[in-house]
Amino acid sequence: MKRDILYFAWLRERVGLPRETIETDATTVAELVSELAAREDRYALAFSDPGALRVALDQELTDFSAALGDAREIAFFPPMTGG
Amino acid sequence: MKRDILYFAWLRERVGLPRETIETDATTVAELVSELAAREDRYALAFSDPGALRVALDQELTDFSAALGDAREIAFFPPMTGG
Amino acid sequence: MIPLDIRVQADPFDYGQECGRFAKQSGRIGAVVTFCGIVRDTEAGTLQRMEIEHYPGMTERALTQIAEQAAARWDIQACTIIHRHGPMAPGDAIMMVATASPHRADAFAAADFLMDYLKSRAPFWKKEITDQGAEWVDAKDSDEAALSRW
Amino acid sequence: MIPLDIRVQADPFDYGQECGRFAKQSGRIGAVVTFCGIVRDTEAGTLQRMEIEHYPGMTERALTQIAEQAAARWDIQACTIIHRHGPMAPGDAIMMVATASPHRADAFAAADFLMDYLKSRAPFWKKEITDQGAEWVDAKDSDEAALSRW
Repeated sequence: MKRDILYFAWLRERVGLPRETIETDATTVAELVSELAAREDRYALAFSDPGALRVALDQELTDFSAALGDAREIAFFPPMTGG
Repeated sequence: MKRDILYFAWLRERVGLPRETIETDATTVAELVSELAAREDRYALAFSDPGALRVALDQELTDFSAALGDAREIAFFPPMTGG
Repeated sequence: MIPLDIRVQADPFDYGQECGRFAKQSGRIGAVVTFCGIVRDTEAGTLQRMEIEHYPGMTERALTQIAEQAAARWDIQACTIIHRHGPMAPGDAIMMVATASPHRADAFAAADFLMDYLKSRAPFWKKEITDQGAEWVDAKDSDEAALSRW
Repeated sequence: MIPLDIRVQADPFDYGQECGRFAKQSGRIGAVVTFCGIVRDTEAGTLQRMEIEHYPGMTERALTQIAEQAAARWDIQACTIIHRHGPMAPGDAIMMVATASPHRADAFAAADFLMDYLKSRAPFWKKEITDQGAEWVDAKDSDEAALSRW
């Protein structure tokens, strides 16, 4: 299935792009992270500590154990620092 | 001893004046209240429920059991409602 | 000593202007919290005006003591308290407090503390004038109880 | 529904002007609380600028959800959240929240809650640029821990 993957802040800088569309069979966030981390060194580095990351499916925060379902937009980013 | 007695808010309205100077032998706030309450009906009414009142000696909040000491200005008033 | 700006006045003040000026202070301020108390109409919409009586001299003293306590307990870099007395119309700003800190938790706690103490320890008394007459506002038990939070 | 005014913008905003306007809303508002977050210089005074990245779309959504939660939990009559993104200079206002209520406790709690949730749940990321280079600001454990207060 085609999914849009978004990266923000230092994750974006490490991956080297803000967004990409990929074809994936992953059914959970965790599976998708394993798949991404296996792609290239920069992804492996970016996802080396998933516990330090947050994920949103279609702009809603969720957990790494969550099913991807029919989420079109999957975003990864560090903990937020607004305010 | 000569003391200035001040009244505020509904206490001032019941007593009928904002301030007066009296000569008193009272040594505590409680004694002074008894003395004032015994003066006239309007004082008796004003001080009928001392628990509902507050007192300040020389502009510092204190208790009815406090000694008057050399306080020059003794103020009585209802609980505050600022803000 | 941090800058304490304490004003007790009959004149109106401009809450927005005071907020803007306060937040522009120099220093390593990261967080500003302000509170504004406004004359609230009665449920029936019958409030003609509010009158606030105070105890000149003691008022300034009490407000300064309360602000100094806040400055001793929290990391605040500036504190403003403005409180009006005399007649006011519904919708008028009665008073404001403002606190500035490097940290939001300190700014919030100090402002909240100032308000709780000011309510029950600063010598102001409110009277509401409606078409039914004039009535002194009763102190709320919850205001006295709020002090035990600190 | 109470009026929620949520703005995510690159442009500066005038904190004082927003406070003044907010407090002048009609209705039986008795208490207004505002918070303003300001770009704080480093201890060494070396901050050249701050840059805030955000997640367009999700940001507005997250802020709206947080404001709706506050409105469901406390008696508030209006709520404003303004948050900038992009480059900012030391001393610039980054963001503000404002809450209005008949009661001061509700206005304080709602503003405090909004700030705690906004810090850890709205997709903004701060980067500090000094003469030493650029560095992403780390989230504080204390910010995540603050959520358990609510």
